[in-house]
Amino acid sequence: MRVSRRRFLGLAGAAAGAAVGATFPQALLGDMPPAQAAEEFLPLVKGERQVSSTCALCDARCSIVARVVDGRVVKLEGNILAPHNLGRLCPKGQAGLQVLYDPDRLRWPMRRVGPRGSGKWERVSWPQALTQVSEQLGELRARGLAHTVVFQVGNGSHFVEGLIGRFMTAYGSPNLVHQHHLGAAATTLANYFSQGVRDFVSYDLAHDNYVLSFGASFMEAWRHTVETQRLLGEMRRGRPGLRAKIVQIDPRYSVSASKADEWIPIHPGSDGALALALAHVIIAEELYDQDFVRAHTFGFEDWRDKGGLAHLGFKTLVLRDYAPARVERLTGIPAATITKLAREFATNPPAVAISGRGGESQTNGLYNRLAIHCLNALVGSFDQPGGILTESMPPFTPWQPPVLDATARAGGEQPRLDGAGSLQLPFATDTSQALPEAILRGEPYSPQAMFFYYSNPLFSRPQAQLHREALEKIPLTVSFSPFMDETTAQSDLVLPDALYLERWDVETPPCSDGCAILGLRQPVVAPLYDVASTGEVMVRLAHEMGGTIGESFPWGSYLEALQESCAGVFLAKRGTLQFPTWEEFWRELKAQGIWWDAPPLPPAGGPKFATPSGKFEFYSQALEMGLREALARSGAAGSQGVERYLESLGVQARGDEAFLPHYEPGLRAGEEREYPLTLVTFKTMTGSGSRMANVPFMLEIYGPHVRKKWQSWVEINPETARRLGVRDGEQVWVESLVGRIKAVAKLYEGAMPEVVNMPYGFGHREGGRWSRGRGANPNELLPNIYSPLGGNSSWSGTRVKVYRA
Amino acid sequence: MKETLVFMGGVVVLLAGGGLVLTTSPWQAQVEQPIAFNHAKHSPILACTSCHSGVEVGVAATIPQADKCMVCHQAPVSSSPEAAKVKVFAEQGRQIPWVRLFDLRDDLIFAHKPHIQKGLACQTCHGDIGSMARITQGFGTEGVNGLRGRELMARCFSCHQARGVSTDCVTCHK
Amino acid sequence: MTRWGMVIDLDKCAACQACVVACRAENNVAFAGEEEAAKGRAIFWMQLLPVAEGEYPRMKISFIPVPCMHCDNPPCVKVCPVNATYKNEEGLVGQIYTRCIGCRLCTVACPYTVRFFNWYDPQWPTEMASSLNPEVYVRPRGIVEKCSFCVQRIRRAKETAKAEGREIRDGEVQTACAQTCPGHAIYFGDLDDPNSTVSRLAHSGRAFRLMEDLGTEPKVYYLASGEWDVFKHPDEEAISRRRLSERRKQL
Amino acid sequence: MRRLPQEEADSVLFRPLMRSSWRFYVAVLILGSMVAWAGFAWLYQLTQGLGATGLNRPVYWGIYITNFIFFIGISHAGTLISAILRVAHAGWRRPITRSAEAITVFALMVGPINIIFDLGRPDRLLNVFIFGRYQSPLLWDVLAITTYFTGSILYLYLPLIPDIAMARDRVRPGHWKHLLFTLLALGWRGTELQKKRLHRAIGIMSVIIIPIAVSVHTVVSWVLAMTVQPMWHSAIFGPYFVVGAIFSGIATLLIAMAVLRKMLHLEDYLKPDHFNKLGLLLLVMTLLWLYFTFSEYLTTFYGNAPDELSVFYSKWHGEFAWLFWTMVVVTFIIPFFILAIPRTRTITGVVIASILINIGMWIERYTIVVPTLTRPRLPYDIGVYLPTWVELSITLGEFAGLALLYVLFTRLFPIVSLWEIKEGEEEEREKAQRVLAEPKPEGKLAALRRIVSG
Repeated sequence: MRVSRRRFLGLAGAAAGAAVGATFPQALLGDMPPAQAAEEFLPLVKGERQVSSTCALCDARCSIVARVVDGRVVKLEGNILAPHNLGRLCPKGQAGLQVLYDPDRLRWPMRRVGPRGSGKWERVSWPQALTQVSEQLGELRARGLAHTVVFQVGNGSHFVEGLIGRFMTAYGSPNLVHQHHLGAAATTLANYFSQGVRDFVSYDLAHDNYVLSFGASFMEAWRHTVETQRLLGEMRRGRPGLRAKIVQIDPRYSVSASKADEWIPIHPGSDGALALALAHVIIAEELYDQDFVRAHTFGFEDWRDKGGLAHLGFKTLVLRDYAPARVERLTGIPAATITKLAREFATNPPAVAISGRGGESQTNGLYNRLAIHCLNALVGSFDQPGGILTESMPPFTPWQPPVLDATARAGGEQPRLDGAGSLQLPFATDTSQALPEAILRGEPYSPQAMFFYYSNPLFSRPQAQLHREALEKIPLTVSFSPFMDETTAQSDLVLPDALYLERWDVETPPCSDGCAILGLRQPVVAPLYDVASTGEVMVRLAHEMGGTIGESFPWGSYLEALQESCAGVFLAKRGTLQFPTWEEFWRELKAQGIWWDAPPLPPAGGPKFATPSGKFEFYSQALEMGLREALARSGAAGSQGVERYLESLGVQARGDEAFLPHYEPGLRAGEEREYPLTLVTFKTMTGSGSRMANVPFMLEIYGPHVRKKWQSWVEINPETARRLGVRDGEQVWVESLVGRIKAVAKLYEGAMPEVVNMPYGFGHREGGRWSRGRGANPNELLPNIYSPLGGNSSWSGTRVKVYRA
Repeated sequence: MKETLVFMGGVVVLLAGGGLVLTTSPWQAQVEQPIAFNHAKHSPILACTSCHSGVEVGVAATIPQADKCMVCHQAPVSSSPEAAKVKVFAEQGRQIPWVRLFDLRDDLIFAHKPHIQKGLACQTCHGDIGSMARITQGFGTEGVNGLRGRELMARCFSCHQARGVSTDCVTCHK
Repeated sequence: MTRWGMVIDLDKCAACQACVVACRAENNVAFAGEEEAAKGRAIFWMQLLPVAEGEYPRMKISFIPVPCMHCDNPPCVKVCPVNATYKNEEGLVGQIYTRCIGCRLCTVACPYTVRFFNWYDPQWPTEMASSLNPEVYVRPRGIVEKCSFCVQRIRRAKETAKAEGREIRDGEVQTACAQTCPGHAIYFGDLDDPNSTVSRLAHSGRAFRLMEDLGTEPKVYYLASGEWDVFKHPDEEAISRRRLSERRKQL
Repeated sequence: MRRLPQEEADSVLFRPLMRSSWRFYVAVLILGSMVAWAGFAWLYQLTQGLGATGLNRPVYWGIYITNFIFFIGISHAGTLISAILRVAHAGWRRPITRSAEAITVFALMVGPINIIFDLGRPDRLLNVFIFGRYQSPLLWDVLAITTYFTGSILYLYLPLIPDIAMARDRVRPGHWKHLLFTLLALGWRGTELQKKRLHRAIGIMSVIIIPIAVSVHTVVSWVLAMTVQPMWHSAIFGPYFVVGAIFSGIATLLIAMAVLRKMLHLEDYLKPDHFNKLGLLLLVMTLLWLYFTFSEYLTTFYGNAPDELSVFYSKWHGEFAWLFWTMVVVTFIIPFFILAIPRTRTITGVVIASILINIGMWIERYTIVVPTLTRPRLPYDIGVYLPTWVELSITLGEFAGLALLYVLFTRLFPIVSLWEIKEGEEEEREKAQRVLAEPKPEGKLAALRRIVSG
């Protein structure tokens, strides 16, 4: 850890020097447009600036430096002071200019004048718009319907999300629904059940010698892709004489697979079984880290609880059920390969097993992830170089709790509309995919208003059609999107958000070695149009509503709220920016755009886990206790009750096995006879949700591995294609139980014979000139099924058939 | 014989017409500036760099704005109606919409600073602009001293060559 | 004398195409649009090429980023009829846009096919046109263009160095692709300086160049990607297992 | 054989100069509108940019360059053939030299225009002269073609002078044609001195023009061969192209002769024997062409270089195979049999062979230019090239333009070199008289007869 910190600081120093040097010669270059022939026009002073900010085009939140000439951003670069992206940017970040200068951006607040979706709008002023919203919200509140307001947020800004949550609490609605549980629920929940951290974890890949990737597109669309790409270099070339082996276990040959040493195609969703078979070999051949397992894990051997009841241990379960030969057919991976992988993984420490969309984004993702995570425990990869580290946060000032009146308290106690945390979805915190059914049923109540912030369910959810129907039932819908998207097109009111280069924000980007990072986002240019930061809008709206809601927002402006949070970082006097006065701190933070601090040293005496046992739990007591508590809350209890409850949750295992990592088949819709193929959807490096859909630079390089651009495609194994009578480049229909879409067939040796792959990002029905009507959206094929345990949707397990169009 | 005459006549008409068009092309016309600044009056008193201060520090020579004019014209140094116009601009805080006369084709890189630093006189490129009451013919809206394209390049090139400055294409071409 | 060169470490390249986009943004390369791109008319001064081999399940795609090679013996310069492309003292193969007549003899002569032709005038929506780099000429239709090794950045670094009265430092000039490369796989610098990163890497055993047999002497070096020791002798495996516990203690 | 009185024969030749039939106007109208349409297409291309063509990356060159090579090839019809025949004192050449030389000049007008069509910035064409770089094969082209063009015009003009003078004397003074002929005849009166000098000039020109002609197509081939591209970078490209050029040149000449013979009723001048002789020459050329093609492809195949083979196979059995094999059939197999069998070596047969050969030679140029470009060495998308209507219109316009120029030429100048024929006849007569006048040594037969009879 120390070494890496010193390295960072060294780089930071060099970078600061370079930055000062680099600004000078700008005076010598560039030219002056006649219109700006101002006196003493000096590009150095007026024409060219370097402004630090933070990218927002994916969750990695890279720190950026914008080159601004004459008030126009002409180039974006990575900020070399940032410990996570170290001055680098991915293609999306580089194309940010085309997001900012997208000719099809929404330019001002608009009110719908025709019927919904007719595309007829009138321009309204911000005060008008805010008044309308506050009046309508006030009316609902007065009628005691505050809890029927739903605010759906995506990965826009955690800080603004905090403000929105605060607003909702003060207003009196429990329905702040985040969309991150669509696919990632399994990860965070499994981390919680096994490791006690209800969050993502950091992998210190830089020091690893062996990486087993279970469907993690770690080179394309994982957590912190730009950093992971650097870590690839570290693993390959960073250490003399050492070259890590990377194994990609994935149904499709992705770009990540191309960068791995070995690609192991696996039947979609069977990753958990493979992980357990690997565990079988490791345990059977006693290759596991016995010291670690003995000292830091719980439930490995058979054990007895306080009541003297005998429980099944992980070892017994794995040795009994998951011999490679038994898993061979399920996963499609030869037993010999499994044995080889297990031996390599266990004998090349530090080794780590990571997982992503392939392994987790299934309805059985939770157990898959638990099984995969157990491999890390078997080789003891926790809190040590090359292991799993806990992420840390900057010391923000906590806000005062919001002021609640009786309405707010009453509303807050209402059940959530999405059912998260209820008996049906005991461990889910947000399940936006459950909303349409709830809305259509009108249970537990009918929502009266719905707000969307960085959320476009009509495009990005499985069975997007459902959301369209549901939306029609809601009297008021408001979108904060800066772009015209499917959801925005169906809205009554559009309050366009300022783009990330035009607004203030703070971000806490993840980092592989667990650094705490504060990324400041500041306006690089003034907003190009009459748009406003949603954070600002929330503060104004609260003030407009007045009462306790207004009191809950004691700041004069959004920026004040932001500064108050950052003050905690200033007061902590640690990390890269330590200054005697706030002014200096703030000026430097604006100049550098980033604050970071090295993570705390690993605890002496080995890793500590925040689980009930304080150890890594093979047998998850948290899962068991959680279920019992949920049952208790609902009034039922007893072990019989747990069995029945498990059944109602769709868990097939009974008894101890349900709390141990085990393999459960994922839910599939459709008959195999009718839909013989499995659809795997994937994300590329070049696509990032609706906000990047209308970027020509991205569309023109969309799928480098198949040389596809400007259109969506479906990857089919040539053998399968021959059987289907499909030729390369032909239009084909891909049909599932819930819909069918047309795409160009791409014969691809990297597709499994029984699997077809389709990329995300295409098939917008609304949007800009380049995104609208281009390609097909695979989400329209996915049935809206999800795991009751955590709310995990299935992204790679839909049965489809393919035929010529 | 008649045909020959007709033909020859045609040729003559064509040539004459072409010449007329060329000689009266717009870039030779007078430029209407918002203020009819008289270089001849100012140059005996002021150095070029007093007003075009950009030459010493940067890319563009820069054309002064009203506040710079007002350094002198604050006092009633002139009764010219043009000076009065400057005052109006200064008082209203408006920018004077000068029409740019010297502009290079946009694939070219040129910075005044290094040339001035090397001791090059303004006149070398801009001619005797200081003695002109109004800048008129021979000064293109593109190029220097009416030199454009190859002629201009030849001029730059010979000077660079003589002084041992880089004559690499990318030194001057973007 | 400086001899600018580039080294691309294929073992570190993550095939993300950040270089491709950074280059287009820096150098005002317009996108082509669907129809034109389908005709193969998109311009990529830096391009990521997939080399696919093998069949399922033993398939392999290797990605190579390909800029202009800035050959020391450039076939394009040999054939240009008007001196619109030339090799300068520092080894850059420059393209003088205002000279080019668009005959495309250089594009067909280039064995790397990294020279591009402007089939139409670049089409930028007005909004996007305002984000063009003022230091780079926007090429009109009918002429050939290609990677310039970000000559505007070299120029700028030289001015800085001159103003500070020093030589250009190793690593001071970074092309747009090198600067953004998330894998830190692209290096740029002086091949003639024996101590520079690029010249040391170019002399590495992993270094190779594309189509060396053509004698074009490219100044873009690639470092081959390595291989994990797949073929372990069974004895070795046993030894490594015995050492396992020791190594764990060391960690 | 029946001989026409001299005057009558001449009038056949001069008739087109004096009167034009409706067929002439129809031809001019059709050809003219094709040229005009091509002009429109070019204008469209100028306003749109070269994007209006089907060119792309990596197929940067298409049928403009194909046409360029093809027309330059055709231009070898003339000057070279007539010069070789002149130098070789082949008497039968006399009626055909003029039409051959005219083809040269007009093909040289049409061919190089393709380069302008192909230029991205035709407005900067002058840069070639201002900033020309003599290391570039394109500059060699410019040089060689301009020299060849000048030489060919001269070479066409010199033997035309006496005929122009004859025409001048037939046109009534005051007519514009009279003026033109007077100017162009340069005061030719047919004196002995003038004749001597003309012969000398023509003799010199015909010697000079041969190496120039050879150089032109060699240099054209070098534009391709000087690159390192697969199947272009070949040492035999120079002679290969020259042979191809003469080959297609003769074929074009034969077609032109047949048309002239029919349209202008020149049956008495262009006799089957001419077609027979040229047909034999064509037979030699088709064999030569096969020899070169075979050497070229065999070398490539045995060389086994992957880049080369990729192009090779694209022609052998890939997407260009249909073109390649069509070419082999129409440039060699069919013409060979037509020309080799005396019974089919008739005027019709020879013309059919010639038409096929020209189609084949155009395809040959195409399959030389395009396939190489579709197979870049690095794994880009494989290039596909389909010419657009713009390119096709311009191509058709070029053929029409060539024909139009030719038609117009026949209306202005006698297409058969009258004075050379006369001179030939005179020579023959003189020779005959000389032979008659000589005391004949007694032949064996006469002696035998004498003995028998005696």
